[in-house]
Amino acid sequence: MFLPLDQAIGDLLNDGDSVAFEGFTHLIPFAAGQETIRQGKRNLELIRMTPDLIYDQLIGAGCARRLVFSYGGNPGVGSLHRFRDAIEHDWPAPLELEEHSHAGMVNRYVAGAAGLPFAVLRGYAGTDLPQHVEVAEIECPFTGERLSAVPAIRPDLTVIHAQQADRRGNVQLWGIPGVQKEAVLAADRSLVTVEELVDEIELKPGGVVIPHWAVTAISHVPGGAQPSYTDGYTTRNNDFYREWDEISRDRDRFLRWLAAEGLADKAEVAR
Amino acid sequence: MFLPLDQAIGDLLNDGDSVAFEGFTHLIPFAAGQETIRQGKRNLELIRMTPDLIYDQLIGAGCARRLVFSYGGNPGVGSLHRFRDAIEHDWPAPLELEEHSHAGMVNRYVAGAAGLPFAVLRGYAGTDLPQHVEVAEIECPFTGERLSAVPAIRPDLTVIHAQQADRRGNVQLWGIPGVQKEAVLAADRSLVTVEELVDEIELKPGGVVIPHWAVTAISHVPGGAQPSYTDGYTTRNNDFYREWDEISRDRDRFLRWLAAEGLADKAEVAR
Amino acid sequence: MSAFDPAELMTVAAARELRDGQSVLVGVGRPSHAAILAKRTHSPGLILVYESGTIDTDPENIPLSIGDPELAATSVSTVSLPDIFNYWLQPGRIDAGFLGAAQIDRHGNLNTTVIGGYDHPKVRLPGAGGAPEIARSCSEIVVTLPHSKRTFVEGLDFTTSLCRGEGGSMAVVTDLAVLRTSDRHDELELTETFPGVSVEDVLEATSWELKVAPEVSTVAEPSDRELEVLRSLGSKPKAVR
Amino acid sequence: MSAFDPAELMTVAAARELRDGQSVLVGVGRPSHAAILAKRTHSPGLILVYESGTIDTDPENIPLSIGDPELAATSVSTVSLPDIFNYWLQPGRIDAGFLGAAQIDRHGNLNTTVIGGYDHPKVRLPGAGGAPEIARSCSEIVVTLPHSKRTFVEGLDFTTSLCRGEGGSMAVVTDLAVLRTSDRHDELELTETFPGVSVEDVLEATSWELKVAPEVSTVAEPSDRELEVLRSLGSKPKAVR
Repeated sequence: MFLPLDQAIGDLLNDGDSVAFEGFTHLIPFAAGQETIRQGKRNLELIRMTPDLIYDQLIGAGCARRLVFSYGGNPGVGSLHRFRDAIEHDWPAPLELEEHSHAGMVNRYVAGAAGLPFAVLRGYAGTDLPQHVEVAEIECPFTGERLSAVPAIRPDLTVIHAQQADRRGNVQLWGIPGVQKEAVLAADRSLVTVEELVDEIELKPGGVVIPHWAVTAISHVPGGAQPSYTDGYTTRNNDFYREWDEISRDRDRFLRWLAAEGLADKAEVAR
Repeated sequence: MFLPLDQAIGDLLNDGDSVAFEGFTHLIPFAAGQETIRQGKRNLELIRMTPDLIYDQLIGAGCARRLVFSYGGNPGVGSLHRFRDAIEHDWPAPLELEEHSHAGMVNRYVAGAAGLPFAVLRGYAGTDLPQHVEVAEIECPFTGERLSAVPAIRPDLTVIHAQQADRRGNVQLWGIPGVQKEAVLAADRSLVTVEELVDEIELKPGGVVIPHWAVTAISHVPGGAQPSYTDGYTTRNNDFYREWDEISRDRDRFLRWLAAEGLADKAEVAR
Repeated sequence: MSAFDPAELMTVAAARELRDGQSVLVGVGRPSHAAILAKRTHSPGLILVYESGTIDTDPENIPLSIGDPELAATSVSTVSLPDIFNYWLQPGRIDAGFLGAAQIDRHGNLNTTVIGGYDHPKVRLPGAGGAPEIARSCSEIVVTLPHSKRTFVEGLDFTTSLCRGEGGSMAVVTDLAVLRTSDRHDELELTETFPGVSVEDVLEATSWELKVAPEVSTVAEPSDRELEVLRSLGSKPKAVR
Repeated sequence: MSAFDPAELMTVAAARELRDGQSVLVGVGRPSHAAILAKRTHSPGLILVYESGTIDTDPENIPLSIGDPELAATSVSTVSLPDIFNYWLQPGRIDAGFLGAAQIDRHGNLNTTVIGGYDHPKVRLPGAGGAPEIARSCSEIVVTLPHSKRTFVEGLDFTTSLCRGEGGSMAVVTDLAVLRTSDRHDELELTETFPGVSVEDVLEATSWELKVAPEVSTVAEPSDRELEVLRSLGSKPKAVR
């Protein structure tokens, strides 16, 4: 279960898979996402509440066929330009959208983790979202009240970043926990990149443990959430989030960045 | 929001109310339950997954009209004799039952906490439970699969025991967390008895915090979970759990115990 | 009274919508400035909640992202996303919510999804995020957006979030005025103008025939204390957001 | 080979149903003894889960309640009840489950609710607890109960838990024999008898015409090691549970 990152992505992620790289504003698995670009994966269905820079990079590099999401912005900065370019101008390829609200996405993961085919929530009614995405009306069998139902998400693979794994493969994360536990449990396979390998997990305040038998593979990748951050290990590189606005605004500038980072060259993106 | 226990029970719990004293095998709010007997509350709808000794005492003392539950045993020991006597022989009064499975009760609390009228789960189908309790079949609008729906629980009052409250009324509990957070959030009013008042909550490993504005009242009751226990403060009195089997087996012996504990005399129980 | 710009008054006016003891769902940008300003001036007991799951937080610095480490470090409780959306937001446990928008209509419905058609839009906006559930769950909504015919439109290109209507209220704070929902009808009405702004100015910046309250007052200029605290927060929010 | 009583062999036989690396949902009483015995003998990698939310626990002492402090103290993770039921049990993430019962029928359905009618029963039993969801979610179920016509009945007074049937298996360990579900039909069949117990003895203690496997073997007596570990656990489970 302990694999180098390149082997883990190579083994667990196939072209055409649905894959969730989760982490809400914290613990975003950037290293795994960039390894995905480096390996030139294609036709992925990318699932993530907040695409953030990590999916801007994957989309711009031509890895994605479809995006399942609820908020596509660069937090506190502005637009995700590669995301916009794909939707507005089909560059580098058309991007199919499956677009929900946050509460919808959250509950879709919850249903997936719970082994249920759908989840119930209040929301969607009266908005234009249901015209573009699979949402159903459902009636409470006791009160007759009408609510919304959303289908479960079951990614082929979920990738998250966490602080620690122990020898047996138990994982611990703390700080803002987001929806990572649910995303891992909802998936067919899971990969966790971690800052640190420890002999045994010692529970931290706010610690969320994912027991070893719910995890497929673990890769030791210190700093694997940068430019996002890992509570207790690394800090958020706010400057890079701002800088990305410039890098990503222009196709050529973005392609140069991809090449400079050793992720992909221009010919590969256009492939 | 900080009240002595007798005042809190007096103010927050009315005859005829539905009330959940929650705590799954840990942090069972015995002191609050016994104060309820002492005040001679009547016609309560008692809600609790595992009635345990606390409801055996309340039922035997004549406080209950109705019981909403999923497992009525003395854990590791055997029967709850007052519970059995009420059901088998209407003593001291008939006891109406609303009987679910654990997963059903859990999800009923979850729905209550989430402001939803019902919850969906796999279960009940083919068992005899739905013949005696409100469970509905519900169809997944996406897959057509048939699942079970259970109505939300919304107690008038939820009572729990926790380790700590701070000056502002934020509550922290740790150890086996059960379904207490959900039970508090599902209720119209809530009372938390705590072992300790602290200046400020310091989050513990496994700590669950209930923010102050979701709590109606707090009573400082050290040892308030005995003979159950409070992780970090008191230990479980297993001997009393065994002894209860003898005390509760016989009506007179039970009545003598009630009187000796200063909870109620025989005339009051028969009232 | 110090000199100030309309963007500052917009933040100050938004802050004034909050009341002590309320819980408020905050986002980054102007909402964070307004909420923290309120907490440091008239509402020290304001409970700040970010949709990242940080409950009752008290950041020293303005966060860039709603998941900034400081929000978790200073929170009374940090919970998962299922918790924040299902146990806190959905049942109405959070009193007030801040929203922005690219377009608003006469009913207070909001668009944060696209300008133009949904497929190949002219401008692809970030999308819903938690806005639809904030709009329907919080009983008081404060919207901040710049006032122009481009933003105050006759018909939304996409309805992302619905104005809650009965049982709730909405205040729309722009760089010209404050508009509010009313019991008299289901449209926003102009209730306050910024100093130096006339009712006519506001009507002209609005695409539909804006209803005007029987009495329109003038928003008080920022006090020295408000400006001092606001400016101490740093990283000024953009006028247009 | 030391002397042993049938109650001990029952626990040992139940323990032998578990396999290394499996996760198992354990209750108090015989299930705890059997699971801890298995973990300390043939299956050191057995993952013990209690429905109180303690995951992968390794208690030194036999717990009286499923919420004993030691279970939480020695667990890798202690989660809430919504977590354990919705995220762990319901999706089938726990391989095996232990159940007891007052009555069992030929299909492996169980009654833990009432003896007699539901209203004013002759004996009011504890009720369902988590049994229905364990029975439907775990792919391998081990039932332990004493063998008699009173417990092995033609018709249940109340159907509390359903035998899962296809995709799952059930082993019923009594103080006389082991019965198992079979691919050949939807009834339990006798597959092993305890030493000194004949097939006839088992048929006579069963109310229905019990199916018998083509080959019936004899349960191996407890090894010295099994007895030694079992007896070291203390607080012997009752023969009848």
